[in-house]
Amino acid sequence: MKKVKVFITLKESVLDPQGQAVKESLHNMDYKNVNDVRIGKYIELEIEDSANLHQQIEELCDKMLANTVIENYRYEVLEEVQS
Amino acid sequence: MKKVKVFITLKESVLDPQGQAVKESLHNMDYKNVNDVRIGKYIELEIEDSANLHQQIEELCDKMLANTVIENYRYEVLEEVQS
Amino acid sequence: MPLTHLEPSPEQIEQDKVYRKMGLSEKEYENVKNILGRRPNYTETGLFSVMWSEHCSYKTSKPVLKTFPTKGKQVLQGPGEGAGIVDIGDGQAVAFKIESHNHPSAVEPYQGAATGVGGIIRDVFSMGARPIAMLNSLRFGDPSIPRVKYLFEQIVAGIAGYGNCIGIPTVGGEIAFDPCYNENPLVNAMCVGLINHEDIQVGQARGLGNTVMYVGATTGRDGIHGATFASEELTEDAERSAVQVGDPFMEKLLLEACLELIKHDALVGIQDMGAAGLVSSSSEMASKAGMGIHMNLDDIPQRETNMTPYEMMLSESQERMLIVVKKGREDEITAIFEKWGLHAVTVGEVIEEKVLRLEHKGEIVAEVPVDALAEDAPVYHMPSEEPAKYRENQSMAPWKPQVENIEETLTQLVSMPTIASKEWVYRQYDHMVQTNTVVAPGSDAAVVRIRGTRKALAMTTDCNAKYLSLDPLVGGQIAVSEAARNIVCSGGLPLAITDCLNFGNPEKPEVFWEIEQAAKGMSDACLSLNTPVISGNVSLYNETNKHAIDPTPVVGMVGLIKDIDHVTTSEFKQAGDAIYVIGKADGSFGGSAIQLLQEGNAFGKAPALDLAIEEQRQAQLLEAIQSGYVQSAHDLSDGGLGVALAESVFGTGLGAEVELANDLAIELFSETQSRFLVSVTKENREAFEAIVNDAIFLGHVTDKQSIQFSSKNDVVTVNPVELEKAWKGALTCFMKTEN
Amino acid sequence: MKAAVIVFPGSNCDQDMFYAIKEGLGEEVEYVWHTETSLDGFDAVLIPGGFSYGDYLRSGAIARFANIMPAVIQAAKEGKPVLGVCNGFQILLEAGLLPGAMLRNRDLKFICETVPLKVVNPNTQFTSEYKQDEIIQIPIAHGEGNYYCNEETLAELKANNQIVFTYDSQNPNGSLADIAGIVNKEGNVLGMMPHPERAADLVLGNDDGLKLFQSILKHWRDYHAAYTS
Ligand SMILES: Nc1ncnc2c1ncn2[C@@H]1O[C@H](COP(=O)(O)OP(=O)(O)O)[C@@H](O)[C@H]1O
Ligand SMILES: [Mg+2]
Repeated sequence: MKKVKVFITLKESVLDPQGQAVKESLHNMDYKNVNDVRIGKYIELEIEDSANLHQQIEELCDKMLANTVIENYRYEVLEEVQS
Repeated sequence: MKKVKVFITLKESVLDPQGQAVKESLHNMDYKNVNDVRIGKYIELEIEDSANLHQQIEELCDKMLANTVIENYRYEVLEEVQS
Repeated sequence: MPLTHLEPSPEQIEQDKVYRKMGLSEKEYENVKNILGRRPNYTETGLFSVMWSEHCSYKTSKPVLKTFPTKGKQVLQGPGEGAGIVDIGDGQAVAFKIESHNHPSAVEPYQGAATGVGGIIRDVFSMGARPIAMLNSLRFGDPSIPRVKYLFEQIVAGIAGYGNCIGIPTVGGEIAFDPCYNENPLVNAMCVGLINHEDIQVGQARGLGNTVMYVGATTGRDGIHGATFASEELTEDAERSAVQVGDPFMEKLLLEACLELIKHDALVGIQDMGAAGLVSSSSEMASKAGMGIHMNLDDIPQRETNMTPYEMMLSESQERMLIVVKKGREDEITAIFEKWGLHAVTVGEVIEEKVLRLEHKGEIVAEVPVDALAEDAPVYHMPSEEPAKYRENQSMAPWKPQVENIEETLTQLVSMPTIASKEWVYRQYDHMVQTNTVVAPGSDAAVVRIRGTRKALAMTTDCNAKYLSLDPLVGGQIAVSEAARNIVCSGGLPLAITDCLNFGNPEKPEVFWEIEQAAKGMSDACLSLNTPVISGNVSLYNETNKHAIDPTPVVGMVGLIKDIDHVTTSEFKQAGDAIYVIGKADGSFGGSAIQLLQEGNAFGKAPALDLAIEEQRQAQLLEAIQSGYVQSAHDLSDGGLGVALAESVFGTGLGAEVELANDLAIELFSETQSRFLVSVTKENREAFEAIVNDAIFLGHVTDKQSIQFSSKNDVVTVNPVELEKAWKGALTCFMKTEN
Repeated sequence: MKAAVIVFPGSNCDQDMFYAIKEGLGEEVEYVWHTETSLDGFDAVLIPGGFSYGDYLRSGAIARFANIMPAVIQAAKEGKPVLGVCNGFQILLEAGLLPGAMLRNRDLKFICETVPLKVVNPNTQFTSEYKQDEIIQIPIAHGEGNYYCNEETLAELKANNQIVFTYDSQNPNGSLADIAGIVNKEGNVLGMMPHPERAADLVLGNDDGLKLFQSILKHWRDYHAAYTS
């Protein structure tokens, strides 16, 4: 069993309304030194190991977890977890 | 200028309906080897460095980015970014 | 390995008074020992503590609730089941109930409000009714306080998040702001459902040997002891583990599956797992049927590992139902749920002995009489005492406002958060889904048509707690009367009410007195207006730092509109129509909006109410509406005639010219009860006047954008466009300003 | 004409769509459960609004993998009219039947209200009963209706006249170029955030959406007449 961490972020070119809003309220709360906020998703998967694990993860991300029209993703495969 | 990555996850004991629904549909799509899915947030901040950077980040997370009643957070401070 | 060995033994529970922490008093613990004839173990102590909490047992409020009138020709199901049901003819009926989720919302506003909505929806569909509308009654503190703003924003978002997703329109409600709710917001959600008489279900575990099944979300450690938590005052370190997360998607599946299940003849009983989860649903179903239940906890679908019987039984995980089905028919039931992607599992059976027997890993871990948990929970008669504050208020000389500038005062009134437009809120609610919403939020009552008939339902929630803070008896009468006025103004005949009694700590004699008085007032009004109480909920201990909220018994009312053509809204329709007010202003200002505006707090006597007059005027107005004589109707509530007139003009592009008999400040701002603002076409004036005795002709709707008030010595003109801007923008403005 | 209303777990405007066809239009209509695999015998495919799969992950992200979706794609290829409203639009985007993606509303709040729309392209099989630039009042009810696509796609949408509806006077959600609804290049797949099915019954005070369904019917009749004569 592997633990996989997937990070999904909006592409640079896409406006992030949520990040914008958070940034603005941080500014209003006097955290003026926060220059940029981008909000994405963080997904943890537990997945049984297989020969083509990486291929499978990419398939999952491309097809379902991320919308590649607007999002990029990155992932890390972690240590074995006990099942 | 520092880049900060914040990972926000639901506490263990808190139900994750999103993760549940995604897991179920992955199973229906024949990705039966995905055993668990938990969905959280991934936030990237650009923040001007300061002496009490860590304290500030924690304050930000506690007050605004995470809902500590149901969520945990973790963060990493990354290399200098050009502003 | 079971973790029960970590739990205190029965002896330790007694010695260390562990039961106290769980909320049982010394006497109650002794009582439990007597019932069992032995010391209860940890699980059993937990079962009793939640079932005997105020939230589940109504132990202090029961004597008061018994005084409510609950009978009537129209009532098919009174209090005691998931929701009450009233007849609306043609074999159809309407099921409704209101419920509070105040404490959870104070801790985690989004999820607290969302799960409140989820819970009340389950109450309605577990009766077999299809939910057709939601309402919500909310109270917040001073909106300029950042925490209050946060609570407001998140609670509204939570209600929207759940209701929108599940696809039930949120069609109405009310919101008031007052500092007494600063730390203790009120979140009362009401659900209205439609049902055919033959489909009415009750939560009973009948039939020896029948199978007990569990369906819906898995059980986790969330919300353990939520019911006890709801029965205590909020403290800083309030139990945070009580937070539950709602899953409206799961509930939508559960709803559709259960409504299919209702039609199945293998179904015996069904009940949702609300407060106190598995304990209350199983013991109540068994107790009502005069049977017992044996449950094997190993079969409970669990989300977390190593859960103990105590944790499983007390968990308040959301979106779960317990059902009883005929033995041997389980597969048919499973198949229905499978279609919706849900897994129904067998967890126990109905037994003859009237006990709840729990098995876990091959051992019997608890065995308690079901009646002791459910119907025979203790009942307390609390001492009550008239508070000094009440006597003081009663003896005060009447207060009168000083008004220099009518336009300015009116602008200030319509900008008060309690009176201002609630569009900022209901814009976030899908109020149109199901395409039956004839009158959307913004008028008096919301109106939802019944497809395939000429009928429609009018619904509203109301309570002016300021009046109750001065005089809970009269305030209670007014709350019911105001709800009925809103129904009548929409063209409906009031049918029945549901209520949510939000009060402070009932152990204080002054608070208990308020509860009694309010209930008495509500009962009086229900009897006069023929609107029995068919369901309700009690939320006590709404206190922080020893400060109780104003008594806030929220009334939810549903009325029947016989013919969709009778639907009436509050705004003026066309220039030239005659404007009437029903009832004279008498200068009542105790607890009025203008008093709050000018003095910052409420004092004096609450406005007087004559229930006979109330009943008569409502009946006459309804008759006039049903006869087709009425163009618009609006009840006078917060802010009096001035505000009502302005609201009737807003959004129409029209204006008004009215002539008033007395001093303008009294005419426009007094909150004399049992009054209505009505417009009537020229042709119908005579016919209208013939029906409505107390109608006073005031003037006309005009096509000029101005509102003109005149009296013997005054003519005042107000610009409705500016006024409307102030009214519409007030809440948005509050929410936008940063602190 | 016989229309299919596709029902996913979590769809909640399925009935509204059903009644718009059955009562508003007076035509035949059936629900088709997401587990079905064929749409044979249907002349039009309607994907209703709601929260399929709770809108979890992203709206429409899970529904696009439902068993019925290959049949929807097939129907689109065959040139049958496919209409996706609100969540239906989001599903069409996720399925790649229409270009672009949805972001959360500009002010991050769910919005339910009736808004003015401009009919920018009345020359589609969904809009032929409207006039060029006609302003119609149609309800919206969504939290993620902020349409986005890249510049090339937008240029293409414009060049091919694929933008069918835009928000008039005020853009409620921040969508690119005020886009409220678009068709595919072939013109037989329409996705729109506003709900025409909520504006198809005068009892509710508005039937501005009815012409959209009438357009579909008219196109179907003309097409049939051409084939049968
Ligand atoms: N929380 C809410 N949710 C939905 N609609 C609301 C809410 N609060 C107020 N409204 C709507 O705003 C309108 C005005 O409310 P209110 O001033 O309380 O009316 P009234 O005084 O006639 O009872 C009503 O249509 C009501 O349903
Ligand atoms: Mg009213």
